[in-house]
Amino acid sequence: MIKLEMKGILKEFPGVRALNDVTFTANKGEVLALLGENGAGKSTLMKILSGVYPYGTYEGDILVDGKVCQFANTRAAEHAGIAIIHQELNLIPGLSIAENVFLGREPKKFGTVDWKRMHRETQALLNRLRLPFRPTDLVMTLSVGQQQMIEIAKAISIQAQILVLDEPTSALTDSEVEKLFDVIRELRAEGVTMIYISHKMDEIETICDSITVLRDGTSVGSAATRDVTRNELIAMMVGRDISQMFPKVVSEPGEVLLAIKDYSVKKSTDGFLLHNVNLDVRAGEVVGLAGLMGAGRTELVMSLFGALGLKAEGIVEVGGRAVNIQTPRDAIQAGLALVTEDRKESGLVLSLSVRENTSLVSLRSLSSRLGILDHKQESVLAQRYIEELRTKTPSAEVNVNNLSGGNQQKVVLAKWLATNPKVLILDEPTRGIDVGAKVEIYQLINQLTAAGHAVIMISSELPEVLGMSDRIFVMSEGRIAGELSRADATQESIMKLATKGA
Amino acid sequence: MKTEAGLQVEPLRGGLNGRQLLNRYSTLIALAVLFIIANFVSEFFVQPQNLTNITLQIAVNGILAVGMTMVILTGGIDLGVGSVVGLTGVILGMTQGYGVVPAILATLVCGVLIGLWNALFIARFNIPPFIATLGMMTIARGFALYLSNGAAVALDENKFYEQLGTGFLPIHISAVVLGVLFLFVAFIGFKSMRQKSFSVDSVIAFVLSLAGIGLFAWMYLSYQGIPYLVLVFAVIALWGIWVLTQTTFGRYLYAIGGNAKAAYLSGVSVKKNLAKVYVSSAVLASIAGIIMTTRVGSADPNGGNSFELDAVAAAVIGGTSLAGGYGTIGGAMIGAFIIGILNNILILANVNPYFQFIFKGLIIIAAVLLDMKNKQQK
Amino acid sequence: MKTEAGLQVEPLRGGLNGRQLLNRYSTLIALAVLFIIANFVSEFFVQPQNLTNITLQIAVNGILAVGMTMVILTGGIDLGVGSVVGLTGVILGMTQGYGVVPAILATLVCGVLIGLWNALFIARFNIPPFIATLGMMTIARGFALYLSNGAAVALDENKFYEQLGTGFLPIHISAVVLGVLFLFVAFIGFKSMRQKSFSVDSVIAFVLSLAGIGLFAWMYLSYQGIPYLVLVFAVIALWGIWVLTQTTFGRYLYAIGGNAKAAYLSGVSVKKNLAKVYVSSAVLASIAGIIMTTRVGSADPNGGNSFELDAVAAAVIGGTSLAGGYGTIGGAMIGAFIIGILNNILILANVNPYFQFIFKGLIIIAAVLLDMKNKQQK
Amino acid sequence: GCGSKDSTTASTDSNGKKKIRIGVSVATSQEAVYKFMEQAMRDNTEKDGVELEWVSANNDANKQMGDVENLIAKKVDVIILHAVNTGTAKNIVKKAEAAKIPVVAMDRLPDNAKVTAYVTADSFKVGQTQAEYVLKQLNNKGNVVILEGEAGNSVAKQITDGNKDVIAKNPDVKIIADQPHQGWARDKAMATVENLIAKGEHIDAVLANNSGMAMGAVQALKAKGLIDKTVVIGSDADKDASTSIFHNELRADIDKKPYDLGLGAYKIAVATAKGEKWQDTVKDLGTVSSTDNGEGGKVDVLLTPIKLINKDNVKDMEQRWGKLE
Ligand SMILES: Nc1ncnc2c1ncn2[C@@H]1O[C@H](COP(=O)(O)OP(=O)(O)OP(=O)(O)O)[C@@H](O)[C@H]1O
Ligand SMILES: Nc1ncnc2c1ncn2[C@@H]1O[C@H](COP(=O)(O)OP(=O)(O)OP(=O)(O)O)[C@@H](O)[C@H]1O
Ligand SMILES: [Mg+2]
Ligand SMILES: [Mg+2]
Repeated sequence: MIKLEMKGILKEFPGVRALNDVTFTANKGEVLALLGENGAGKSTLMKILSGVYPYGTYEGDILVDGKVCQFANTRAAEHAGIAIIHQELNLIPGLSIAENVFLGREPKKFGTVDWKRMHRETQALLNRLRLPFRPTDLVMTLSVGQQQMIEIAKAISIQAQILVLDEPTSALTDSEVEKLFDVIRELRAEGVTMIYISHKMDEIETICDSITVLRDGTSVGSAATRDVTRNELIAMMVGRDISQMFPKVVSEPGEVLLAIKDYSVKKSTDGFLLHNVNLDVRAGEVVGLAGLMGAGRTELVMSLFGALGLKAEGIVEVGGRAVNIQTPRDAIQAGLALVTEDRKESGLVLSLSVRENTSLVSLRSLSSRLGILDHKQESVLAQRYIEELRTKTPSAEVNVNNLSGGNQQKVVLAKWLATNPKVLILDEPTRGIDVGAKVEIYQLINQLTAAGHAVIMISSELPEVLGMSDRIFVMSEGRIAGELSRADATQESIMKLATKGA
Repeated sequence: MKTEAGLQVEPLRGGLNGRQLLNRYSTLIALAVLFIIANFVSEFFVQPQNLTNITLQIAVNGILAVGMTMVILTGGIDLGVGSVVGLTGVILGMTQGYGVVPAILATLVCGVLIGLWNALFIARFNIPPFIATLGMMTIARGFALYLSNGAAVALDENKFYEQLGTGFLPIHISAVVLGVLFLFVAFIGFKSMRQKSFSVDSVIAFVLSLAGIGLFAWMYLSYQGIPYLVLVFAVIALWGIWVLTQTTFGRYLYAIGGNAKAAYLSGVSVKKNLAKVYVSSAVLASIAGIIMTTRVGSADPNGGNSFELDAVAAAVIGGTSLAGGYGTIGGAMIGAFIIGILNNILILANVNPYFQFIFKGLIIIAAVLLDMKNKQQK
Repeated sequence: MKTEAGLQVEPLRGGLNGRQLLNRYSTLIALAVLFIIANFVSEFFVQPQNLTNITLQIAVNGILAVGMTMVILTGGIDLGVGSVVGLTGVILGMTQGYGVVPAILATLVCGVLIGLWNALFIARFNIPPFIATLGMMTIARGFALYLSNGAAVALDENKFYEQLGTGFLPIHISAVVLGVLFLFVAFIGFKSMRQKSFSVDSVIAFVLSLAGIGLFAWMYLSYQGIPYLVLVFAVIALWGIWVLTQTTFGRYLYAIGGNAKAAYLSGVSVKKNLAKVYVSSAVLASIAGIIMTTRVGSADPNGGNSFELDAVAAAVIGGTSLAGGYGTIGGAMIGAFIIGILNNILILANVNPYFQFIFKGLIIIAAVLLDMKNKQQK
Repeated sequence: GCGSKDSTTASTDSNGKKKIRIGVSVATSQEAVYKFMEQAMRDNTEKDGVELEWVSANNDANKQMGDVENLIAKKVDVIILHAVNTGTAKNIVKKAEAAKIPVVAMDRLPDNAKVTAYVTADSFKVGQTQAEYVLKQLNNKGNVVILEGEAGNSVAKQITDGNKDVIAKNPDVKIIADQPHQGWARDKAMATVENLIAKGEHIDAVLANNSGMAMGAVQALKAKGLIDKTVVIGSDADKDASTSIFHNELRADIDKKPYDLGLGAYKIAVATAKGEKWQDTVKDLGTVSSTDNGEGGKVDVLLTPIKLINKDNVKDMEQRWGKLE
């Protein structure tokens, strides 16, 4: 039975046609995957469905249960039984979990907020999702993944007939993903129609019943999941064949470029954030850093980079020389580069152009000793990296805000490559990036190691860690739980170490 | 506003309650310290008469700070309130001939219109609040001067205005009111304690607020009772606390200030709520205008000059973040008291008037510094 | 600042140049419109003498707006500049006995110290700039009053101060200077055109700036030459443009205002650059203080009162975003001209002084509205 | 320079048949008294064929400089200058001088500047008169409070100096507080007096720099039931204050006769523009004398009388304010 139908959807933004005649249907009680490259128009389509772009700003029809719907705002879509979990977190950090879950729909008693009921219902939701929080906990005390779970709780609480999940797992741990899938299965059993957007093919195969693929704002095909192979899907998405997902080139490791010995960071008087970490990376080598979310991987690299703000003990050697890194500036001078986890929050200056972002770290070397910029050299640099990384942008002068996720990530990479670092640290470098761009980034990593750089790659996607690393360190609770060689590493062996002691 | 500090001191997970505690303390500690210093500075400080005076003197700033806190919570600012105090005072003075109720209504309507004007530009046309209300600051002052022709407008002999401005609620009624207030706050506090499942934080807040009311009771009852003007102020402050803690409107203000986009996507009507908050602020400024006019017995078209800065200072000293999303009316009231006590002791201590400027600037910085330090404490 | 508009109107990809164009135009259009209106309002307006006067009158605000723009670019604000103008004027007056150079040095040192003080609290202790500089506003005023004992300090007869404040560069030298400036701007503009590969945007900017210099040349050369004071202003404005477009420091200001965390992680020393920018702002305020003192011939301890608001208005009218990250000195200069011409025509048109307040408020809102509208044009 | 020649020719041209154009630059128009100065001039412009250019500097010396530049650019014949600050007007006068435009100083005499004439009610004298009245009421002993206007304002300073000049000669009179008030604000003045009362200070008299602050003091004293025991005196005698005197609350006030002051300045300006001797035209407005103004040399002064207003003669104010009730 057809629950939802979107017909001939056309949406234009000034200067771009984001959607051009998209049509798809979803049945009652089915999980439909929406696939497509970055910028294919998935989120835009879902924003139309959920009333973010109101009726009148797009062309085409939305049919729910065969009836045409014209939503004036998100509230109207909610009334029609449509809930959405947006790609970006949409929580208010200073409010409690309960307040966030019920934002805009607070239960009221005598015109005032009925706190008791709100907390009771939130607690019930939290129990259902098996989340160990209290309704009064502030959202800002939660990790990104935990916040994403709250978003899911919020969407569920609407008790929608149609639930859209736009990349819900990009910040979730495996166990959280499992919890989410359990919930999805329950909802499916209850007859809820779900639209699931993700760049992770494993997940799609696990949870989705059917698939619709978008390319350049057009729907290029639909199929039942069991009827298509992964390669067919990828070809449909990117318009070409990707023969090898992980084009790993194993090169001969050289000298040790980064060595960390007995590295510890105290959280407070009682506990350690990082405890006796020992780790080394050689030239031409990719070292994977695996672990569960909250294992301390980000803390480790941020601390190494002088950006954690907590005192560290231990020895750090870069290129054989002991260094004392207090600020990111020291780290950059020592030859480190860090591509942070969240490109929008800490990677890019969105108000600046591609050129200006590319040159930001190496600006000092692009200027005279008195700090006067050499604009020509700067432009050359930006242009060079646009070409080398094949960044899709109209020009170097475009605001970086206007690029798609994958291309933004390339700008971040360009920024760091321009410093010619000895050791490049990548924290979740492919989060939220489509398959095509992922492969390009993997190829880039290969080029780097071939040129004698050392790479540390943090990733929560085990296939990626397994596919790209020469050696893998597994972290658990701020310690190194073990080291695995490429040959020994399997999903099971990593998970075993990661959950050790947890 | 934007420094790298945010990086280094991300909130500890779970440890927040402890921090909040320290945080709430910090402003109270500042107040307590000032209180103690004031005690040493002058023996007259802790006398009921002087304490009553202080509450009279901060009433106007306190009322403005309630509105300002709400505005700042949304990430905005209202620089126009000082001029609005001046303008509405003049309007009260000029319409007094029509009777008390019409005059007060006219004044409040003027406040509503000003608020709507601000809201039009801020919510509808997305003009930065700083600019929209900066414009209003000049415009309202111009109207005040134009309407009054630059001259103060005296209030005619009128029992109501006189009582409102300078009268006291008779002692025994004051006692009853304070008693009721005590019970009310106890009730609200208890509800909030329960809501927060009796966290240390909430229990301390409960005890402190009851102690505070005790102090007020002592000072009013051993002098002449509660001034009517302070009564108005207290009602407004309680209204503000109620709005921010008990109504959806209040929640939405925090939500808009915390993340306007998220609030919008959650179906919160950002424009409508922004409009409401700027109207509230302007109406509170009109009430402040009425209060001030009845207190001094006449309306000065130049009155209220730079009051907006004191109101912002009160809010920020009280822990409200200028970036929006964080803050409480209770904090702002403590902030207003800090500023009021400071002004009071500088005069009690006969400080060189020029140094008073310097002290005031230093104290504002120090109070916020204390707050910041505590927020960063690990 | 925070409304949902951001959602609905995200910048177009690729279409940016068109938008930027409109954007840059919007303020210029406002200026042009004002210019034309002024022409109708009074026959005196386009006379060289009057135009020269306008440049004299906006010099102080223009200098402050250069510093203010830099500060706002980082997402901050400097509310202290008005008082600093007053204080540094007094310091110049009080140290004049030691000779011109020591006195000016003392004044500049005072500016540096004030800047460092602000930077200490803002960059080191993370106090919101609004509060830190609000404190400075009061503190500096207190010192100005204290040092001068509340009385104006007259400048003694002195050729240097007199020339600086009221003198003109002789016509023929003025002609040479304007010629050199023309060539310089042509050179810079050409470089920037080439850098932007001769986009329409850059060509228009090039033509307009040369036309602007032509206008200035006409007005100065057919009156008495360039006033020294305007020369100082022009040098500072050009310095500001140079810093923001040609130096790493300038670039870092944009980066810090755009995303302080990303800038920090990219090795930008946020604290150091913030310190630099607040020191720059305070030093520019001292220069403004010197300029103003020599212009009126004596230092008023109350001088500069509320100048900070005009400086912010100039910056924002000129397209600088109060949230940081966007803005140009050129825009701020146009903003300063709009305010200056407005004041000028209100007087030329004999507008009732009370209405002048109202007009001024309306124009500030209208100018920013125009800017916003254009930014949102689809 | 060559520019100033320009303007002289222009003004002589207009001198022949056209109207006389008088530029008036006042420090502020945000106080009622300045309105009367303006009124005095406006009442006569038609009769004399005079065109007024009125500008107000909002108490900003820098803006006043610009205002006067604009007046010069408009080629007025005479400028009446009500300086923001007596200390900060020298260059303004010089500017006018360079353009060969005579300047009549009104109420405030720019230090060391060469003005054509000076009309004043003499703020220093106002201060002295206030103090003399108060001392008489107190029998030359007691505690007095001075409520000063804006810190650093030259009028505030002169009145206060006048107060102190007289008080200093009476060792039994003690100034227990001398507090400036931002914006001459009455609510701030009220708070000051309240705080002093709470401090337990015995206040015998309050001398306020203007009527507004005096009314603030009255209000505070009234609330504490001390109004009958305290002598409060203000300056400007605005409507508010006159009414209060009528009701026996404010004890006295000083009328600076702003209308006469404005009229005096205006008549001098008209005479100057016509190239006539002004001394005779203003005989009935006050006394003509001269004063030494440092580098400015001798300056001719028209001293308009000031008048102490108290219960006995407050009825006289009704012609200005209408019925007092
Ligand atoms: N507000 C907007 N203004 C202008 N263009 C937009 C806007 N939002 C999206 N676009 C453009 O519309 C296209 C589709 O974007 P959309 O966010 O829907 O992609 P997506 O498929 O969700 O990509 P991703 O996988 O990276 O999330 C892109 O070209 C994008 O640049
Ligand atoms: N600023 C901080 N101060 C103190 N403790 C922190 C701070 N930030 C995080 N932590 C704690 O440190 C631990 C590791 O955090 P984090 O989740 O960033 O690790 P991670 O392994 O990088 O995980 P992810 O996969 O999410 O990047 C967690 O227990 C977290 O609660
Ligand atoms: Mg998307
Ligand atoms: Mg991490």
